[in-house]
Amino acid sequence: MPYHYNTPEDQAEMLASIGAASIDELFAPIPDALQLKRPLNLPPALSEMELDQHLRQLTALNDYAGTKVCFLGGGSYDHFVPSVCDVIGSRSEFYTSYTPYQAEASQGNLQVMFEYQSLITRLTGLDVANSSLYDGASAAAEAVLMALHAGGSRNKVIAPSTLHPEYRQTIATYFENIDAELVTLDCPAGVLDADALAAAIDDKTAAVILQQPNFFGCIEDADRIAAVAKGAGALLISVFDPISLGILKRPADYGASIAVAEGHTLGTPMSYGGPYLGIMSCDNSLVRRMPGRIVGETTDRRGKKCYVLTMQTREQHIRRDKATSNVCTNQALFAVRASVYLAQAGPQGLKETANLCLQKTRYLAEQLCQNERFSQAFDAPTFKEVVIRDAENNVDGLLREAIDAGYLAGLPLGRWYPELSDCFLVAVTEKRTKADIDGLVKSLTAKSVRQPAHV
Amino acid sequence: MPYHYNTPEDQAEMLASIGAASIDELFAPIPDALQLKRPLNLPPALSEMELDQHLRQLTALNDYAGTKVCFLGGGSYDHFVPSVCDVIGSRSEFYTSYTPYQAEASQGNLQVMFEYQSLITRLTGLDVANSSLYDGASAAAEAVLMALHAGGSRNKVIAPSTLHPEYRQTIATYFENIDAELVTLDCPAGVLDADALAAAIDDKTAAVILQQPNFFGCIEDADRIAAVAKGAGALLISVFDPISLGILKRPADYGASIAVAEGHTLGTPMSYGGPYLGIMSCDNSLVRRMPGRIVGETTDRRGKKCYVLTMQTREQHIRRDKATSNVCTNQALFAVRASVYLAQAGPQGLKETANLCLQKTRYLAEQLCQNERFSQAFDAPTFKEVVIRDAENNVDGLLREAIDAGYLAGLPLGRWYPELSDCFLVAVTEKRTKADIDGLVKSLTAKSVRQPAHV
Amino acid sequence: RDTQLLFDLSKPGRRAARLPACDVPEAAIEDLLPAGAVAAAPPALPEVPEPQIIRHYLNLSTLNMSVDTHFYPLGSCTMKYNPKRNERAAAMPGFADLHPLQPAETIQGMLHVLYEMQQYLSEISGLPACSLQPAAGAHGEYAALLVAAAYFRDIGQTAQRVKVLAPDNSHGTNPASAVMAGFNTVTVKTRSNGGVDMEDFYKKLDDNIAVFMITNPNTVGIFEPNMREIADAVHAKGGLVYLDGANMNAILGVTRPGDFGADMQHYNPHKTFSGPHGGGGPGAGPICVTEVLAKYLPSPIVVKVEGSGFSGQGSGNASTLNPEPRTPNPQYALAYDRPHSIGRVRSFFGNVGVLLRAYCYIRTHGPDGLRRVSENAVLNANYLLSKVKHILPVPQGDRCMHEFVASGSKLKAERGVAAMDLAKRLLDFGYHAPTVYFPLTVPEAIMVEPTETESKETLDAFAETLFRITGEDPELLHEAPHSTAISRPDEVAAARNPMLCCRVD
Amino acid sequence: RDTQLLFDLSKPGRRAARLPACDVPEAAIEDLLPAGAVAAAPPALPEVPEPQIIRHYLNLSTLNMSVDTHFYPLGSCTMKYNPKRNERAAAMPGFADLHPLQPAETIQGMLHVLYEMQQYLSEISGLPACSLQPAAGAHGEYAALLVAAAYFRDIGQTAQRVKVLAPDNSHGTNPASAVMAGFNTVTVKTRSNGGVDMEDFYKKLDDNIAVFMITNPNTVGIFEPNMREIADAVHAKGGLVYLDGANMNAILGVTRPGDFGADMQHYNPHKTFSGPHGGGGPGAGPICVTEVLAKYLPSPIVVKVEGSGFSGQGSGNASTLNPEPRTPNPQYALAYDRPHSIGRVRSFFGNVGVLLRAYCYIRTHGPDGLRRVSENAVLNANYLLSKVKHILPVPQGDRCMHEFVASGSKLKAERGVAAMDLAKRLLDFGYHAPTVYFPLTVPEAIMVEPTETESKETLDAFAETLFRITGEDPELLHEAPHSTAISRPDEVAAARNPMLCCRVD
Repeated sequence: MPYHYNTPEDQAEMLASIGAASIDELFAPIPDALQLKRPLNLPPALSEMELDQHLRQLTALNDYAGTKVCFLGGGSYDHFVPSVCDVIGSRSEFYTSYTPYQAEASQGNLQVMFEYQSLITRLTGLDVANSSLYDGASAAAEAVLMALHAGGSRNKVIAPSTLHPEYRQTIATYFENIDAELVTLDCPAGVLDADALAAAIDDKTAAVILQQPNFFGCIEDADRIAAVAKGAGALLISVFDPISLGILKRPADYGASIAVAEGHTLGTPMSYGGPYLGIMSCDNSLVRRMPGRIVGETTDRRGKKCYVLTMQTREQHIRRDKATSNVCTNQALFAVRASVYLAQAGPQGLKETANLCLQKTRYLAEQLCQNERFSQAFDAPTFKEVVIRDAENNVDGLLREAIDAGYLAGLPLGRWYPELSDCFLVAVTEKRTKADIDGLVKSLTAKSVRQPAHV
Repeated sequence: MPYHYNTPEDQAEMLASIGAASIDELFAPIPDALQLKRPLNLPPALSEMELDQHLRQLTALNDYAGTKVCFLGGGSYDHFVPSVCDVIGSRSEFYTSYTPYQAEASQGNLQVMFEYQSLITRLTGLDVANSSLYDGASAAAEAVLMALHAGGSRNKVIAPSTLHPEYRQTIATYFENIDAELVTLDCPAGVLDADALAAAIDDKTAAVILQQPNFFGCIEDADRIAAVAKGAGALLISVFDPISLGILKRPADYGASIAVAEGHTLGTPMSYGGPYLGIMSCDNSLVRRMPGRIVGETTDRRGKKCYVLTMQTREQHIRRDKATSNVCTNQALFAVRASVYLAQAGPQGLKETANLCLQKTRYLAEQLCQNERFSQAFDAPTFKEVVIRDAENNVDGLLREAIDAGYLAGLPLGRWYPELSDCFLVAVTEKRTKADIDGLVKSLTAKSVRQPAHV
Repeated sequence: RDTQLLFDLSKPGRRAARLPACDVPEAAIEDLLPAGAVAAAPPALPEVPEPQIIRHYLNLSTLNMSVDTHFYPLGSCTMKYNPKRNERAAAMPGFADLHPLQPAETIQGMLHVLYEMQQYLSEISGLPACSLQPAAGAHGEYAALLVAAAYFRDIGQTAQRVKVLAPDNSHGTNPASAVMAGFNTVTVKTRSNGGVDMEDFYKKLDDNIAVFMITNPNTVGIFEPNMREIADAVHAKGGLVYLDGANMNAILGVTRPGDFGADMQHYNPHKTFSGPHGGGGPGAGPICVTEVLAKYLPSPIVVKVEGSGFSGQGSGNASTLNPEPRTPNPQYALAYDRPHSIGRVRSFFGNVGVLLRAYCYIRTHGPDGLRRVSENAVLNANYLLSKVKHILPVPQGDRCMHEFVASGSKLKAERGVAAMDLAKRLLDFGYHAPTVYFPLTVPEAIMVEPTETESKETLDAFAETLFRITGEDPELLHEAPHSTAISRPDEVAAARNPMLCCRVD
Repeated sequence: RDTQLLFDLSKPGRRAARLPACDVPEAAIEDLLPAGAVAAAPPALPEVPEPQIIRHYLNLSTLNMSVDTHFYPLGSCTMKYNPKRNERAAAMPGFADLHPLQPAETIQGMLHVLYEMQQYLSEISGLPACSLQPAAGAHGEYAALLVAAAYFRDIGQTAQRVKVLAPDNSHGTNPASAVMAGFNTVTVKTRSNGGVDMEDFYKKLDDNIAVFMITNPNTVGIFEPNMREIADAVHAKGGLVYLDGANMNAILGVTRPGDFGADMQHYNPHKTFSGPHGGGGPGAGPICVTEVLAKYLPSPIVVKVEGSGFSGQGSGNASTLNPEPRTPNPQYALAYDRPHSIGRVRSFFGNVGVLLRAYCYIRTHGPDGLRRVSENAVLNANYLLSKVKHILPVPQGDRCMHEFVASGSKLKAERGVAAMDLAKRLLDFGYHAPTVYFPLTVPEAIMVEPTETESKETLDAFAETLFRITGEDPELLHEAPHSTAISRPDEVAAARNPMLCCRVD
């Protein structure tokens, strides 16, 4: 075994020191009847070279954003990952260290987490951030639980249908066995109607959760929605896109008390959906209800500034069944990557990235919708995603043909929105060139029998 | 610019400190007539993302040992590179440090080089090794120069035609303006005939240079050749294949006084031929004639064992025109990788790797030569390469078709050996599976009109 | 060493990233977006060129101890070596650049890995159904408890099954997860060897039991002596047994939770299967359950569509390049439509990157290799116990599984040296500290888990250092560590007056 | 920290690598190879498992200072930041896994890079022909001198052209290369500003001159004041001018060697174009020459076969995935058949990995960016000079190009502190030492090259530290460094009684 040291000679010496006759004897406390008397039914061991070849064979069975041009979004995006993120993210001292409970042996991790928290507050405009959660959806669920706890007897949470369907599903799962109700508001216009919200909200409503830009890429009227929520005494929870904040207002600017996000877009590849980075930030008033690890500044015995895990009395390893959450693990390594990403981007880089997404999405929508077959499903302005309606109602066939032409062209929406089964969601990141977009448009319109509207 | 710090404000402050009005003024010492008055004619700057995309487009124009099955050898081989080599080789403190002149700031590099030298002596059986040269060919040329210097008035060096043609070309270039003669002996049997050597050698011969296994993959009768060289008072220089030493005798075992090798096979990918690793090892008696950096053990002012660059009086930065060589740069980073490779292989791993090359080469030759069209050009046993003769004398066409079938099948030999223009050299490393070999054989024999001999 | 904050390195106008010019016709942002949505300026991120970013983070990294650089005998965390081949695998573009919502026919290689992982984890646990979705151990506990709740709802016992029992030495996540899943938690006492106090157990076991959560081997590194009896008693009362899989490293191929009575378990692949801990995460928390509970597992799971000619076993007999041809019909699919499922506990499929590394680990070891992992983990722990017991008493006795808990209470009483002092002093010798003060049931607990990837020489040197330290001047230990960048931070002040982010200048 | 040798970690039977079983029919080795060729046993390599290999090397690495972690103002070495995007590029399988003898039609992307590099280097130098083959700067010098020799042979002046002139402050490789190429070297004196002593120059310039080798900017960081006059004089005598390109970082896009009189030059891409130094290598040493000398360059070189539709300029207008289609006829070829060529100076094409990084660097900067590199390198050097001159005299005056040489002789005379003491003491403050005692023409020389990739703050802190050090107790400096793993190794003993490898146990 490449990772073991114990030679037969070593084993003999060690057993002698233990006073055992054999390794098997060490397992004697396990009743014989409970021991497995056969080898595990697993494939035989591979050498490193065989493993490598095996994995290459498997990846040859995958299409990916290096063999097909990727226009898929819906919460995971093909953004550019700068090389510095890989370099820092693969640094042994970051990726093979443990949770920084032992502060003296972990100042690197602790300072980086402190900086990460600071960077996130600069993104959100809110007072504090934790040092990360699992992903955007579970962060949203934790945010909702925070709001419920803060809301006393309020047990209702309102989410528009423009919130990511999988986020809503996750919240619903978290609600299953507790006294809480998730109310979903339909949004036929692709954005939440503030009046509809006003009609649905009441004094049992602990929170309104709003995705901005929303699942369809549309810009919500966050200011008005926040006003409605506030008017009813409910908290506004924002689900934001970190990249969008190069251009869009920060969650605090429109009145969110808690802001969560999927942060993989900050320097971590799509990786078939995980591990990802759950970002959470909130008002000072909510900090002691915030789940997950938090790093704070303090001084050491010599008076030197340093960093420690703090407010651990919120946490399960101290509070057990009185904890604010059961969250233990965070996604520190991706928080490191996100920090590096934000550092290399700077304000200007983030703005330029966001602008490229904005402009290219608009260009794609315009080009595609010159063909009669296609139209934008919603009027609202969009950021880096847009919902396209196929007048021929053949989304699956269209997308399948696009794959053959070299494009992962979009997500069919019928799975989550039966009323949108003739629609698909297209995402355009800064990585997509004009040639990519033109190619996609050409491919999608090639077999269209109808002619462009303006001809 | 992503790598610069000087903001306009900084520049102004700095110029003030300097007492200059502008950056241009700093270039005033360059006469105006000599200054370039136009921008360089180079393509405009690319962002990191554009660079990445540009390079992906370029690599899509390459076939390589990840898109075609590689059976090419001739001094560069598709051996497996274990992941640990990449990890250590990409460690910032190794790859972004300088030559370890400042011993206190470089003990990591110095100890690794000391260990590398030790590992190389264990491979060669010789007394000492330097800390690397550019590549196998220039190491061979440097070895020949060493032998000439050691040989006093002897000015002749004998090389069989079985020495890598590019190594012979390199030596010839090095000899062009000095009083030295390179004599090449033809080897119609694919190995050097000891009697032919005995006939050619004389008291002007400083050295015989022998590649083992030779360029054709054949095993030379190194013992006899060494005896002939020694009998004539000439040094034997061995050009060895590090991987082969898992099975074959070490250069010292057959009497070599200097041993050189191409070491990229120890943990560095083929990289279109460079940078590579020139290995050099020699007898104690020759150490002060050895070019390149050498690390030695010593103690520091507190008596602690440590390592330094030593015997620098051989070197150009001290000796200038009296130096043993002009070599300054070495290939330290690849010496690091080679050390890691040898450490992870261990004696058993090296032996198993060598054995796989041996067995698979034999299997390929047997399978291919079952078809009448193909035969082994030479009778001598081979290690991981074999020369195949095409009875139809259509090597170029054959190899071109093989590429279309997915194989980089071999090197045509006519370019270097007109008499072998109907032959090609096939290399089989441990990475090639039976399926690879069977596939190649099938592909090469598919269009053969003749039937297998044994049918 | 530089301990400036990232923000201290910023100067307006500096920058690392440069973006391409926009290659499509560009409109003003204000013309594309509603004025109310647009920020006046981008966020106040630091402005730092690339060289400084690299130097900043690399210098910070050297302030960490890590498995790659130090012995890290942190009990309960299984800080084993993180194989580099697994990192290479996870970085392969054919895995790393997959979008989570690609159609199944475009990700058959990925789904093969995930399907096989479901199979492997089931085989290792002896529990036939598996979900790879949970993102961490505690997330797996939570998901499994939701599965239990769904089961009890299905059989109409929701009102009755309100109690989750857990021993007092269990991980804090156990009770916390139970509460989140809507249960009440009841603590069961344990004895000095970490085993369940059977008297207390029977006292608290009644018809209201939903789930008994147990860590086995337990947190003092002992295989629960009454495991079978406990499981049978719980089952007799209609309850379910949950196995906290944190300590699976001790029993791979030796015994299986499903065989010793568990109905559900989670894995920590970042412990047992060598996933790197990443300074706190990511981990993963796949769960396995009995056939009865299978239909409640989170969705989606990977299913095999039909008999496949593609073995995927990576035999050396395959060509290194040409995979078996893509079949017209995909072999694997994602099952979403599972009406009894609890739903989902996060977005997308799961922590695939962690699972992929675990897949590599299992494939590298095979059945014999995995058993040898546990054999050597247990051998190393027992060997170190045999050395340490002469220095510090080990209340649990002379034997352990993969870890043991020594007690510093005698040392504290006699010399005034606390477990924490020992832990801090070890840092000065280049050892990460063991876990201290857990479990709470052992006074001045010092929990040591060497793992199988450490040498006898390292264990000998560690024991020798421990011996040396216990003889040192107590004052030296009270002020330890002495060689680290900082020493004994004021945690009380940090919590009392939280400074959680860098103030904007 | 572990300073055991790799060999100390070995125990028989341990191992990291596991090879696959042989999947073809296997014969006994003795049946396949002559008995006389086979070793009785494999070499006595150490036997070490993978975790220990990783820990050993990573711990050793932390004993190095490096550009990624420290300011490294090592004069004459241009220790600038090594961009990470370039490392990513070099690791791309489509470049890293190319065999050097693949047919040209299978490597058009690679040849594009190399062809363009030939063009770029020619444009930057103002010398129209280029060979990328030499493996290092000194190797380039040597190759270029062979080119000169071939030229003189061609015009029948071999017997006459025997002298290579080089200033006394030149790099040691210059005279060493000249001797290897068969020339005699003659040293020309320089003045205190590093410029050529014109009187001595004219004294030594005669009809026997083959090549005048000059570093410009020179090794004290001054642009040679009489460059044009020197070149004209050499040319008038029928000689050639060689430009040692070590200091190109000062003049990119500002002035070109071909324009100021050079006939040949080499580049150090690992200096000028940010290739990492790798602890001593690899580097590369491409050379550019005039049209007249082009035919003598080493073979092969890359040539364009025909007008190509493929621009390769990476405009954002290209699809990110679909390259322009492969054309039936390759655009680039390797020219081997060049009868006047000096042949080859190494195997295969050259140090392609280094050239590829340089390509990335040039493409990242473009024409404006490259000029800004030099502007900022010169600005940083002058700024640091303006700070340092108040602490240590800088004999060359108040201005420099990319580096300057201060003198510690006053400090030595007054306080007994040598340049070496200063250098060693700087290590204690986390700065790599400047180059000392080179060039020999400046007493107690301290040569500082900050490069453009350092911040004003770093330069300020460095100057401040230097100031602080010069005021310290001389004893403290004589014994410096104090904070490093070792201090002042005995180099004399090392050379007198060489211990060059670990004894076999």
